[in-house]
Amino acid sequence: MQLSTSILLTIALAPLVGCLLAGFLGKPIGRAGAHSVTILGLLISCALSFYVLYQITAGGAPAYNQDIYTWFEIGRLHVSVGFMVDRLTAMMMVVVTFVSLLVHVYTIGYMADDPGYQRFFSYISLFTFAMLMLVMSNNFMQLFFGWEGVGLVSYLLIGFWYKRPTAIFANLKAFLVNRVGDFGFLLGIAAVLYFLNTLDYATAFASAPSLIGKTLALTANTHWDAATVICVLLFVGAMGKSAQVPLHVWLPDSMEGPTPISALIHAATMVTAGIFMVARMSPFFELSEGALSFVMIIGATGALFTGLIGIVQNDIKRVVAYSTLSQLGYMTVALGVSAYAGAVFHLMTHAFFKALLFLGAGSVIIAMHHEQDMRYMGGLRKYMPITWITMWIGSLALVAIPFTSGFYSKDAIIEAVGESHRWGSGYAYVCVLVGAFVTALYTFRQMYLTFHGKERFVVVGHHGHAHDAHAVHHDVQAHDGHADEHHAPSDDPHHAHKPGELEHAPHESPWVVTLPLILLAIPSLLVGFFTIGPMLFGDWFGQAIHVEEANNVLGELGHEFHGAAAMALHGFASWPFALVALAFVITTYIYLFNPAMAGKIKNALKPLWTVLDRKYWVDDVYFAIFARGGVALGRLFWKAGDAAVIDGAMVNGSAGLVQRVAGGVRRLQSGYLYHYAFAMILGLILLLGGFWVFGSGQIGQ
Amino acid sequence: MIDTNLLQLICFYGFAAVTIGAALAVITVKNSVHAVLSLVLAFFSTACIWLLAEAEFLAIALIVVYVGAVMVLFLFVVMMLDIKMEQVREGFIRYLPVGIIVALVMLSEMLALIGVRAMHAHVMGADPAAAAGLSNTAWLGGALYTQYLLPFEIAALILTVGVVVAVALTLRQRGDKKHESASEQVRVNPRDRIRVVKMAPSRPDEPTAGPPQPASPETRP
Amino acid sequence: MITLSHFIVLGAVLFCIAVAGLFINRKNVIVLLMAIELMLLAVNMNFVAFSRFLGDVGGQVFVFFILTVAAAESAIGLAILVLLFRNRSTVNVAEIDSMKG
Amino acid sequence: MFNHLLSLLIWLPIVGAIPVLLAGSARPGLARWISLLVAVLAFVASLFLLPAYNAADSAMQLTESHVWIASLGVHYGLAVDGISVALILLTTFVTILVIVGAWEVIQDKPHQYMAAMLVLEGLMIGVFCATDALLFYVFFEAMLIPMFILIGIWGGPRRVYATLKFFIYTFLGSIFMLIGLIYLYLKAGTFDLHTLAMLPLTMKEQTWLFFAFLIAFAVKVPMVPVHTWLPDAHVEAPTGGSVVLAAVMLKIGGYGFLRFTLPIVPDASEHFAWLIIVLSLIAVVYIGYVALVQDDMKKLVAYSSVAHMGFVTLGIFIAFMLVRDANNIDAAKLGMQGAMVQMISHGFVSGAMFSCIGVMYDRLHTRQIKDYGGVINVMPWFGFFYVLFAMANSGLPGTSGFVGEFMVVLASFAANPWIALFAAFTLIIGAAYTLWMVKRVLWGDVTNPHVREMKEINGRETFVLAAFALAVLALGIWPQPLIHLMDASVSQLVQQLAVHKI
Repeated sequence: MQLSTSILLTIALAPLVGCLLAGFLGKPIGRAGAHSVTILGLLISCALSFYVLYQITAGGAPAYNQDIYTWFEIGRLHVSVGFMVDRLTAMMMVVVTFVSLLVHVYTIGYMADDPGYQRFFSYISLFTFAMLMLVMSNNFMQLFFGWEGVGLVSYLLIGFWYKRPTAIFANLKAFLVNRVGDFGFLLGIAAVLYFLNTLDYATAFASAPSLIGKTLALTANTHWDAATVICVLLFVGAMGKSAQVPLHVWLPDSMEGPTPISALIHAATMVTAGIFMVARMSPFFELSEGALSFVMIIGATGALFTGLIGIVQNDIKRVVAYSTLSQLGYMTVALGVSAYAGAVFHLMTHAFFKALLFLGAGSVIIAMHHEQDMRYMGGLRKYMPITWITMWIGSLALVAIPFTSGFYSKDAIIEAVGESHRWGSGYAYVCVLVGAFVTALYTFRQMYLTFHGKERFVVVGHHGHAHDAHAVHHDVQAHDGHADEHHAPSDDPHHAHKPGELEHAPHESPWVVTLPLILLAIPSLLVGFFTIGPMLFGDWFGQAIHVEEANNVLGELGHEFHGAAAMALHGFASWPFALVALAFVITTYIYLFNPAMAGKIKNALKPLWTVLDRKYWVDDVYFAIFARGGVALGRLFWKAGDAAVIDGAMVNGSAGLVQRVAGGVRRLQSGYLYHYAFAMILGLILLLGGFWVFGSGQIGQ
Repeated sequence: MIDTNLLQLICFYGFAAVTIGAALAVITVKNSVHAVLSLVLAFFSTACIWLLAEAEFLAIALIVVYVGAVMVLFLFVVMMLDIKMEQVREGFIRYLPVGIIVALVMLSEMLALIGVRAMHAHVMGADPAAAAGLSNTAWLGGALYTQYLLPFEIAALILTVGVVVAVALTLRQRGDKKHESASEQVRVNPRDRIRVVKMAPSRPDEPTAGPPQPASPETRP
Repeated sequence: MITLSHFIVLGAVLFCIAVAGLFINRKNVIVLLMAIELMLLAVNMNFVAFSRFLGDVGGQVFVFFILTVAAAESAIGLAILVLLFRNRSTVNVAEIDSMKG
Repeated sequence: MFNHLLSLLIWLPIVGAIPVLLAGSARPGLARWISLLVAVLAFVASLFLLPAYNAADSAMQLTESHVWIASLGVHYGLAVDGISVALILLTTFVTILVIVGAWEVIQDKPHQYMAAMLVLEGLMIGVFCATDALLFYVFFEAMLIPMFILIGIWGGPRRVYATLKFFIYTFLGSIFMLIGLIYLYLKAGTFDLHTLAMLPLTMKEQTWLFFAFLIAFAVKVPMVPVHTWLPDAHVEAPTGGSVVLAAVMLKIGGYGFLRFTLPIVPDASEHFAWLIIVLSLIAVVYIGYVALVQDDMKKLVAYSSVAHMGFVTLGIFIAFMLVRDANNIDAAKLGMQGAMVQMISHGFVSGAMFSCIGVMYDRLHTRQIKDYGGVINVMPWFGFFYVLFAMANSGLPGTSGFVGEFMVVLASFAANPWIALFAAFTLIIGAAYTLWMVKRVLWGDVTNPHVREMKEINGRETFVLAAFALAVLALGIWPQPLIHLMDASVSQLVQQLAVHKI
């Protein structure tokens, strides 16, 4: 049965309608109205997405690919807005709408007393619309539309609390870094158009083999392989959106936004757009060994080194953010070894468990009255059991304990990297292995700091100050010189207290918060077990993902695959699990039994700690070169170029010259008639002389 | 018998010599009155030369208009104004060489350009007016009143404007002199001058409120 | 026999005398005006001569207009002169410099 | 029925300015209503162009021609093609918004302000219709007068400097064009543009003419390095003046390139296309950096106009490389269309940006970025529009700002990847300067107590901004109608490029 256009349109537009209603009629319909219409829109969208997935998978519906309307048409170039829905798209649609729906519900609780309630719902619905346009697109133009659209909403949401200087700094930074990626992406699209004369996916993919042998002359003597150029440029876009090294700097800062969007945008969906895009472009990437190596090395670097930073973070959301960076690195590595299905599979499982972790962190943050620093938490498990359990589930999935969904996807990636023979795969393998260890370190550390151990906060209530709160505060100041940047001045009433002081004891969050946690915990545990067979090894994606036979590492792995349970059992005996176990032992000892140990280790490894704490100085260098340097360059251009040379020397200079000449000539105007008469006569003499000398002869002749 | 041509040539040279001499006198003599009179002489002899060229009307016009009107005007002004000659003649000697050099340079240039020899070829032929069977005046007048009628009218207008401007420029109102203003005389209104006042009849023996009224001052012209 | 060049040369000589007059009498406005009249006379001389030699009435008509304009001009010039003398008590050109830039 | 539509469009606003003037300063309300009526009538009349104009036909249409100066063979010749129709619609649309925008803002001699605006509208429409070079020139120059008045009377403190700079700059440019036109007239014996386009010219002649036209239009566009009049003029101009200047007058430069440079001197244009391309790229990158550090909002937007207009010239002149060197007609059309769409889009976006700045200026009487901060706290609806237009200015897909840049970048990649690289740099720098301004003006907490007293936009301002917003979004979401309107004319132009004239 063919999918109907109206269903797909409804899926895409229902969130948009919700967004417009909540945004423009926010006042009249009120808070309840705003969340009702947006959730209704999402509910429709999500239900229909499941229906579409069902139709495509089990209902035997063929892949859908149709144009809706012509965007523009010039000569033979036809660019339109349309949908292409195959299994990859359908899966993405389900992930996007499902997570988005849960986040909508969760927001009711999280943003309950925020003045920008309706605005927030409007934004996240708009985001869902843009993301759906991105994944459902059947051409590059619309892809770029969705691509930038999600960037816009990300910008708006990071800066949601626009009074915080850090938030509006972070959103500008996020947008600009993303723009650097989009810069490459746009050039990639231009390259596709140049070589293939189309922006339509189906046509472009069909003619992708014609790229072989084509080159692009960037200088007179260098000829670049066409496919490599296209893929590297497109991947630059993915690097921006999916926060790959070296364009990863925006993602940790984006945690300035409210937690629901950290879960939705900066963990589950938007940041995975790059992964989705590369998987979608697999027909191109398969043509270029070089580009894939590039992708793999970038991804591997991100997987390990951003994870390392996560170990030293104290902000609960930042730990999860760096873990997201690291996991995005895993997905990218998978793309790099041509295990596109593995990347997308990890994308899906990651969407569930990472959204779960973020929402769990959000729940903790609500309980702690918007305190995000883990050093003031501890022992929360008895106050908020549901959050505690669900977050442990998410964490286990993240560290890839066998049988959890994270295990299946991540282990498959590690195995695939091990199988690959691509240039640089050795480096990548080491990175992903060590990365697994690092992941376990920061994850367990985070869980222990948050939910276990002693309570490091004080409930002051109406009893006045407690002395040890001061002590803790000073301790923090001494240890963390730039703690202030996490505590932006704000007139949010929750921030009126000193860090570590609470007015009420923490308590479990309301059902609208815990329900999404539970609903996300289930797929985090189970989805991998049930889907790994078809998705990774069963050619479930079919035509949607194209892998050359020579590169098919998943196919290789598939020969050894004997069911999900067997794989999990085998997983207990593998290197990654051993590393995770080691990490578990270390962190348990340090954070549960010997808390003083952490400080000692930190002091012992001070230089290393500094490197990680300063995030390898990447932010500082970027800020110095691009932000300050850009402004300095602009000022130089303006003052030296525009003001001095063009205006000063050329424009006003010529005006000044005229003035000086006129001033000189003015002196000739003595006002004496006989001077003028003399000038006339002199002129006459010269004229006559000129005729005489240069003229054609005597007049009479 | 003397050749007509030769006679004409002799006359020409004679008049030309007088003209040049008079012109030199105009620019050199100390006394302005003498200068004006020299200019009159120059004009007069020029008129004679024009007669040689059979431009009779213009020759007469030159004498009548210039000598008769303009030069008299000059003379009038020169005599009316009390000009201190010492002052205005200072620098005369100083600029004399410059003037002579400039004049000579210009003259030589002009002559060179004119090509005196080439001009010699143009011998004075028959009078075109006579060829047309007309007198010079009729010939000129015919052109003036037909082909050049519009410029002629404009010239008349220019002269009128010149007269008006000359008068307007020199006319001045002096506060210390009495003069009558025609426009104010015309604009006068009887009510400004006289007012008829009706008064109740009264007898001298009746007691009055105030002192006896003199004749009403308003009735005075 | 009178030729065209006689007239032209006479005109040129008159003109140059007038120019010299402008130079050596640079302070006396009256003489300056008279020098200008002399220049006009020189020009008229040429017109008359060419008119006569080319048989074209235009030259003489032009002389007529020049006479007209010159008359108007000298009338106004003299009026200005009178006005000037009345206000400044001098005809010295060196003292008339209010046009100075 | 449509025989004299173009004349009507030109003269209706100009004649309509007379009753506005007659209403006088004593009855400002009447003057405003009359001018609005005239502007709306002109807009309605311009809408008739759409049915009257046959977009499938590439020829000039709705032709009117009367002998104007017989002895010089000058005609009062009017006609339109798709490009003109689009620009005329832009003009009439923007004029309404400018008049509504100035409603209560202009208190000093409002009738004269409105009348000047209407006259300006008529003259600009005349420029877009003229098919006779001398008539074009007359409109082109006459246009300066109302703008000169607008800036000179209702401008800011340095308006005299700004007006003089504006006037002399543009006048200097157009004088060279006049010389070029006179040469062409002596050569061809007519000022008819169609005939001039057919005139064979040697390379030497073409080179001289090319530079004569270049100076005129480069100043108008404006291109680097003759752009410095624009920031000054914008800063000193009243809001309406800025809007018209940015939205329509700059387009006349681009339009001039299409009407004069390309058809009359194609070979010289090809020979010097590299120069224009380099200047355009300098405009994008260099001006982007200059815009980044501006302290004055209007200056910033003015510089961003220069950068955006760089895409127009880029799109027009890469067409030469594509047609003649690469023989890639489709890409050439893409680039040319991109340039056209960019012109229209920039009309909306820059007009809207200047209107936004005007709204803030009316409340706080300063344009310095540092005086603002946290405006969103007190003016949320205004903030919505401001962010929307800022996004359009930084070329976000879905807004009109994206379409033109997208097309030009795609086309320039086909010409040379390096050109595309520099052009695409606008994605970064454009977003940087625009959003940094948004950050400093809109976001943040209120620090200046005067900002706290700013009032939310009223119905009139909302109408203006919403009209711009609808245009920006409509063009961004569905550009095909506009592209279809201009398609035949652009194809015709591109085909003309291929013909050598030597």
